[in-house]
Amino acid sequence: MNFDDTPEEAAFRAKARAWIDANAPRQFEDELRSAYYASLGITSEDPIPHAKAWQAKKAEAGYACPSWPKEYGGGGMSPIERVIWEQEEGPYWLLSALFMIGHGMCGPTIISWGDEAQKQHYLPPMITGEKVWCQLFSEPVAGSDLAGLRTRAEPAPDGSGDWIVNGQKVWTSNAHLSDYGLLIARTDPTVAKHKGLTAFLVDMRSPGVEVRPIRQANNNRDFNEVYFTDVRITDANRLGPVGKGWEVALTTLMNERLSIGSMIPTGFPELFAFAAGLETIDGPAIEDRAVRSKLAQWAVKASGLKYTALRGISALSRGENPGPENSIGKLVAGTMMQEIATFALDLQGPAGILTDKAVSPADGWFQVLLLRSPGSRIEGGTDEILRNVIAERVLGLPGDIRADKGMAFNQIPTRAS
Amino acid sequence: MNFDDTPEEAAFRAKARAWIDANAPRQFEDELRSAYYASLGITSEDPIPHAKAWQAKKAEAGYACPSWPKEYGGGGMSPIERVIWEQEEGPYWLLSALFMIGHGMCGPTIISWGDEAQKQHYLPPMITGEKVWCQLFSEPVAGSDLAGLRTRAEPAPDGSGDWIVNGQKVWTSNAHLSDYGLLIARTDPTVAKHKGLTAFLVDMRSPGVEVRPIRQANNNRDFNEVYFTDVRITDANRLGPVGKGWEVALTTLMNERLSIGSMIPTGFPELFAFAAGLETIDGPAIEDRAVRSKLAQWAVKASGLKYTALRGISALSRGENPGPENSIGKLVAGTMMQEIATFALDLQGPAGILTDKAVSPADGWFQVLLLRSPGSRIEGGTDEILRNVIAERVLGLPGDIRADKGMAFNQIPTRAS
Amino acid sequence: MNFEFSAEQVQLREQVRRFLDQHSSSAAVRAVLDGPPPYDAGLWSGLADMGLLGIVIPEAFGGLGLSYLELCVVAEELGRALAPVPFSSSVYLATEFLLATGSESQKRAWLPRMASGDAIGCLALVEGPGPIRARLVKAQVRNGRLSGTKIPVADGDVADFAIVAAQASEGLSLFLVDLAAPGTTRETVSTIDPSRSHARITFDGAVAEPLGPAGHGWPIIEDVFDKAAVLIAFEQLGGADKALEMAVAYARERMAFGRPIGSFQAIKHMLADMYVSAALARANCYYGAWALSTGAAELSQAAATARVSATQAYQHCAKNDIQVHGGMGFTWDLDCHLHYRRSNLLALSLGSLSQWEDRLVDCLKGAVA
Amino acid sequence: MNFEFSAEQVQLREQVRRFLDQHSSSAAVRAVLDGPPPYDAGLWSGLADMGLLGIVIPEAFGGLGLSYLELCVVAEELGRALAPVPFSSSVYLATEFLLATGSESQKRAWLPRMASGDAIGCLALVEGPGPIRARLVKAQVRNGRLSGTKIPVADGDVADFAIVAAQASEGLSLFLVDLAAPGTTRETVSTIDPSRSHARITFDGAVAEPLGPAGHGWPIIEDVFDKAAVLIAFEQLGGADKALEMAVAYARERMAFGRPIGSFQAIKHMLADMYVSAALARANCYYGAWALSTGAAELSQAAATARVSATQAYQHCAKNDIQVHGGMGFTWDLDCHLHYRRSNLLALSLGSLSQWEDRLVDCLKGAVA
Repeated sequence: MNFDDTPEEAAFRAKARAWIDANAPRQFEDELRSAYYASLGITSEDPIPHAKAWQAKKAEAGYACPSWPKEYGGGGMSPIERVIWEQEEGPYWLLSALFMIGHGMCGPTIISWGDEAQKQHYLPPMITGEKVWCQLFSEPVAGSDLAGLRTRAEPAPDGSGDWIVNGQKVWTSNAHLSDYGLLIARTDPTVAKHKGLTAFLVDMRSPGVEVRPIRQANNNRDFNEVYFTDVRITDANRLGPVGKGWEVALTTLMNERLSIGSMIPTGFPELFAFAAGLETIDGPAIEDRAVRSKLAQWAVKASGLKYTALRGISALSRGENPGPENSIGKLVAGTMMQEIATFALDLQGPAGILTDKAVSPADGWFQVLLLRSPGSRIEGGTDEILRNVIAERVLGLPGDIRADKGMAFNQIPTRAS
Repeated sequence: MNFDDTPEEAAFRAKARAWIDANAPRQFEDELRSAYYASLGITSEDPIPHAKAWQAKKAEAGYACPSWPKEYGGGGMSPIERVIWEQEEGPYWLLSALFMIGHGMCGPTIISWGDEAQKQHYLPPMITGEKVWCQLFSEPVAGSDLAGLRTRAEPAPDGSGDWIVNGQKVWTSNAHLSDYGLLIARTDPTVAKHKGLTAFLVDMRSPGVEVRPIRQANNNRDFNEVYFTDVRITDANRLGPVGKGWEVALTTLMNERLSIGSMIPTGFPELFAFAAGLETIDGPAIEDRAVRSKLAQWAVKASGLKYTALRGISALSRGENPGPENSIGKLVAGTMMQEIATFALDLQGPAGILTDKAVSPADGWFQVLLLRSPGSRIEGGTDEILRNVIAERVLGLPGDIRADKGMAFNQIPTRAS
Repeated sequence: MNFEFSAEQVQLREQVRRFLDQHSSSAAVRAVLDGPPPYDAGLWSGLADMGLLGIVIPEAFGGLGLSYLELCVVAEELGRALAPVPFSSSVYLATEFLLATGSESQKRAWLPRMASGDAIGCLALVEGPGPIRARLVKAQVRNGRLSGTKIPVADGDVADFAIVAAQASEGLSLFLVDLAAPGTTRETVSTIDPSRSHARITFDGAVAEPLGPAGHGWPIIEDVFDKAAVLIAFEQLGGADKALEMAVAYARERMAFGRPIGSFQAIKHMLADMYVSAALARANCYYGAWALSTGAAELSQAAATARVSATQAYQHCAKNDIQVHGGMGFTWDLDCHLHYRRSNLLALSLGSLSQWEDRLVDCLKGAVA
Repeated sequence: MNFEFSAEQVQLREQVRRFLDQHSSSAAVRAVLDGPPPYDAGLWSGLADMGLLGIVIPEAFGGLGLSYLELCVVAEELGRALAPVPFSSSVYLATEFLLATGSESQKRAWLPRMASGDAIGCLALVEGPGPIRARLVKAQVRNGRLSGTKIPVADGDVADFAIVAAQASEGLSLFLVDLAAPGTTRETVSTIDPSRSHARITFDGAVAEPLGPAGHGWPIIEDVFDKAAVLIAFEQLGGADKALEMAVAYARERMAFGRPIGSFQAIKHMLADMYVSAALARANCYYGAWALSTGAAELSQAAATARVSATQAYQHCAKNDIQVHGGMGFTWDLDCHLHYRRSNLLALSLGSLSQWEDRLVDCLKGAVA
């Protein structure tokens, strides 16, 4: 049991570090380090050109998409090299937020399911950052029950073999910045819900695609609704067989869980630093035993998450796949984030309600966290879905009883009786 | 909003208090006040004769079974008088623990479902404490799913109209001290599980009834298994119609919930007193802010339970029935009791493991609580069942999907597939 | 014994609820949340017309002279409706300070105007981060002139006068300051809940009229805070109940996997736990209401109990209301976040949860000793 | 980087598990829980035969001279199997005190006998209720004679010698006391977990041999406790995992309402949460194992982290193991209560959770500063 690099790993780390030292946009380092959760990292300037420039530079040097095949422009690294690369990239990793959906989810899905033409066409510009991707899965009526989605793809009446798509997607990150999207649509409503789906690669500039930002509860607009009105997709852009859309989606979701680098923050290091520096009228906050007890509780959770991730990396380096055990990261961190934000405000007293950076304690960091955190318990799988995943896939417990089991999709009740 | 008695209530209270002053077995007052949870109250002497003597005395004066009809020997009091009586009876109430199943559950069920002969035969000696009752519902395979019980009652082959009972009950409090039991048995396994049950009044001294104490996890033996082997019950001792056993059981369970006096302890007053008196090397425990925060959290729960109960009494005094809202009492207290016991031991440090009264802090009270408390989250409805009750009956949420809905009882799967 | 509101009080509740359904709708709350108006002036004058601004103000000063129980009923409804008005500042705080320690002429000057809605009062106490403590007040009054900065001041931008806590030569004292007079600068500050307006007020030689005996500010603040804690606990209770109701309604309607999501135990039990915390908070609030209305010696204990219980119930119900609503719950368009914001705002008004926990244990210690 | 046990260590685990399945069965644990023997002597000599009592004892003193990683592996298995033997007292504590500060002759006198299972050591530190603090030790040594009362002393009734903390003229010091010698009275005391024996030991002029430099008792205790905390955390981890496995197995088998109870979300999610706490504890235990085996500077922090995490995971899993089993879980016959008892016993060995939380925050402060 050790945290040391092997000689090969150490050599790789040194090379990566030297390259980053020489090439990273150092002017943004501080800003990236103190960025808020779920932001594109920098706000002092338009982040998009800088994100694209950094991605292109990495691609040129072979550091973009570290674990993807070299033939499409990926890094061809071993899993452990990828982890070392991510560790070294450090704060600059945030500049990749724009590409996260493409690199973390769409790309691996194309690698698994795409034909050679699709891979050659779509992967290289995804890797270089030239093209940005989004994922068109969730719908207003299909969240946790993703397979219940209603967006339809029907054969074009002109017999061309093209598909005509109508429907609405929601919670699409970066849709307004995207060139392409990975879409799941229903091609057969008369069979069981998981059986009638098909995946497509869609050009977001196609006629009939309309993107509208969603105003979130925290007043940000990081997500979109995407409306499809008679959008035409050629059959060459179908991903995988007709009727296999659910299997394609599972590949995407599994890759979402596998992206180890994307651990969501807990807020604990920030809380600890805040409490450690806070002088109250009764002395330093960190000497208050009630504060200490809470800090200790969160400390062991944060530490547990950190070393669970290291165990996952160990598994990678042994050539094993980390399993759905990784679901615990989001489950624990999501809840912690909200509790920590609430507690930080409590520590601040009545002034904890202030959100202006200028007057709010800790520059309003915890207030942003408080308002953002409810989303973290929902996006990418609610707490409840994650507990089901852990119970069923890790512990082997039976699935929920399925009220819609075996029913044709168009027979499933859509209203409470 | 006031806690004051009306003049009539005040007069009743004064009368009750005077009678108790004159008649209660004062020699046990201290012992009853410091009794452990789920005990018969006194251990310095055999509690049974004292329990029976106090009950008989109350019955003579019209204070036994306060709200039951006078014609059977009950008190005939209004609901609010009953509450006043219970408040005044105070610690002596614990002497009734032996009769709780009879008075709280079996008696009201007989009042609702019994014919006149049954009422006249069974109620008076139940009220005077001459006869002790138990409730024969739970079975090894039928706990939360009570309607899944398997004890069979079949018509006697001799055509007498009698019933022959075979099967096993479990978790029967006081079965070894009981004269009679209220039994639910399956009289028809070919219909849906709720439909094939029938209730009986059974003489616990009948041939074929065997009572075996259960050794509990805390090494006490407060409960029993009861085995029935060809036990004969006359049809005159059938309670309610054949096939209506489930409805009879619901009456019993509703009365269980209604017995307001039977609030389970939380351990909070004892913890507060312990913490308030505990000097640690860092000063009084109660000045430790971590301790204070926990005490405050439990204080508001204990207070909430207390005033929720008072709201229930208010409803009674207005002639309304308290609803299943009362389920929150057991749900909250059960969990609290376990948390409080764990925390009290933590406060005691390494010596918190000691159970000898002579050397254990606070006379080992919290150690007894720790070992007893897991049962409190299970008996009389698990935490999970209580949350279902609250969700469905108070909040009107849909029931769980029933895998066995409409199935004949003997078709319901009994093994995981 | 009666531990419920009377039939008349229940009738008052229904009347207020009908009025607020109409005048403190989601749209009305959002107009303040999103827009320039710092509060809903129409709603404010409607409440005044119903006499609700002067419930406990004696009739001699233009009020209704009713009991605190009626005020509790109204508070619960205001919390439920997220009413975007300076009610708590003017009614629970400024009014109470005047009633507790105002001179006859001060009462005459302000109470009738407050009851009629013509004047709004606020409390200027806090001066930035930290607990609420006498020693943390740095503002001072010398020769009748006040200097110092108060932030945040609820409704400080819209109030006509402020009750100001400041150090005088005799110690912490209270003053009544006309906010329209010279020497006062105020600016709106942004908070986690913009549906309730807050300000920073800088006093630079503002005329400060003594309120109550000099040097006795702190015990008066504690007394008023006990009362206000019960009243705000009722607002929190109303909010908790509403958030629970929203979540229950959604769980019964929203379908997933071919069935209402409320049929899944994960959701059912979450809602059951929300109900439990709201029910315990209700019982504790009633305890507070009883103590408040009868002037019981245990008011401090009852207030702290109600405060801690209701603060947590509202935060619990509001955050899980979002969770039950899933992605929809995290949109601006649904009202879930309004309660989430309000629950966290109210949790800090009158001081943090930790501070009230501390106070509660002090009270319990006193009761045992 | 490698953050898992090696193949050899995994093999050791399998070997130990097979052995314990046979020799530390439920029946064996219950024989100690219920019966007169204070520990399972057969199991003890079996462990000795496998060399497990001397894993970290240098070969020169009769041990295997392996690393702490092997000891962590064994500890986890012992915790899982609820092994009713004085392993923690003799191996994690007495052995470590000797290794840390024993003289060459003390090591020679005791370590070989401990490795072979012929001698059992224990730690006599605690003197009744309260936290573990140097100042709370009242026992004293004057002129080489020890007086005082220690309670509870884990395995104090079966040990051959005790490491005793006592006040000397130089301050808190450690002594080695032969428990068979005159001046020592011991009696078994009952605890929440009778499957592990505890005693009260009264010393009245017992001969006390100095162990390590006089007056330096406290820092040595702290160092040994850091190590023992990691090892006991592995025992807790093993127990937590076993309780979780029992609960999962039961939830898959037990039918109610025509389906396995594990298909109800209330049960599924309870089990998922148990898994989460056990998984986090495992990661933290590995962190502790790494720090212990490499002698890392952050051993104190890692030990406190592992300790707090594993204590709570075991308590959490053991209590909910009973809950999942329902009424059956509360019977003596099922093993659920064995883990419930042990989880609460281990939570207090080495000091309370609160004390370890405090220590953890001190370490984190130090790491930041």
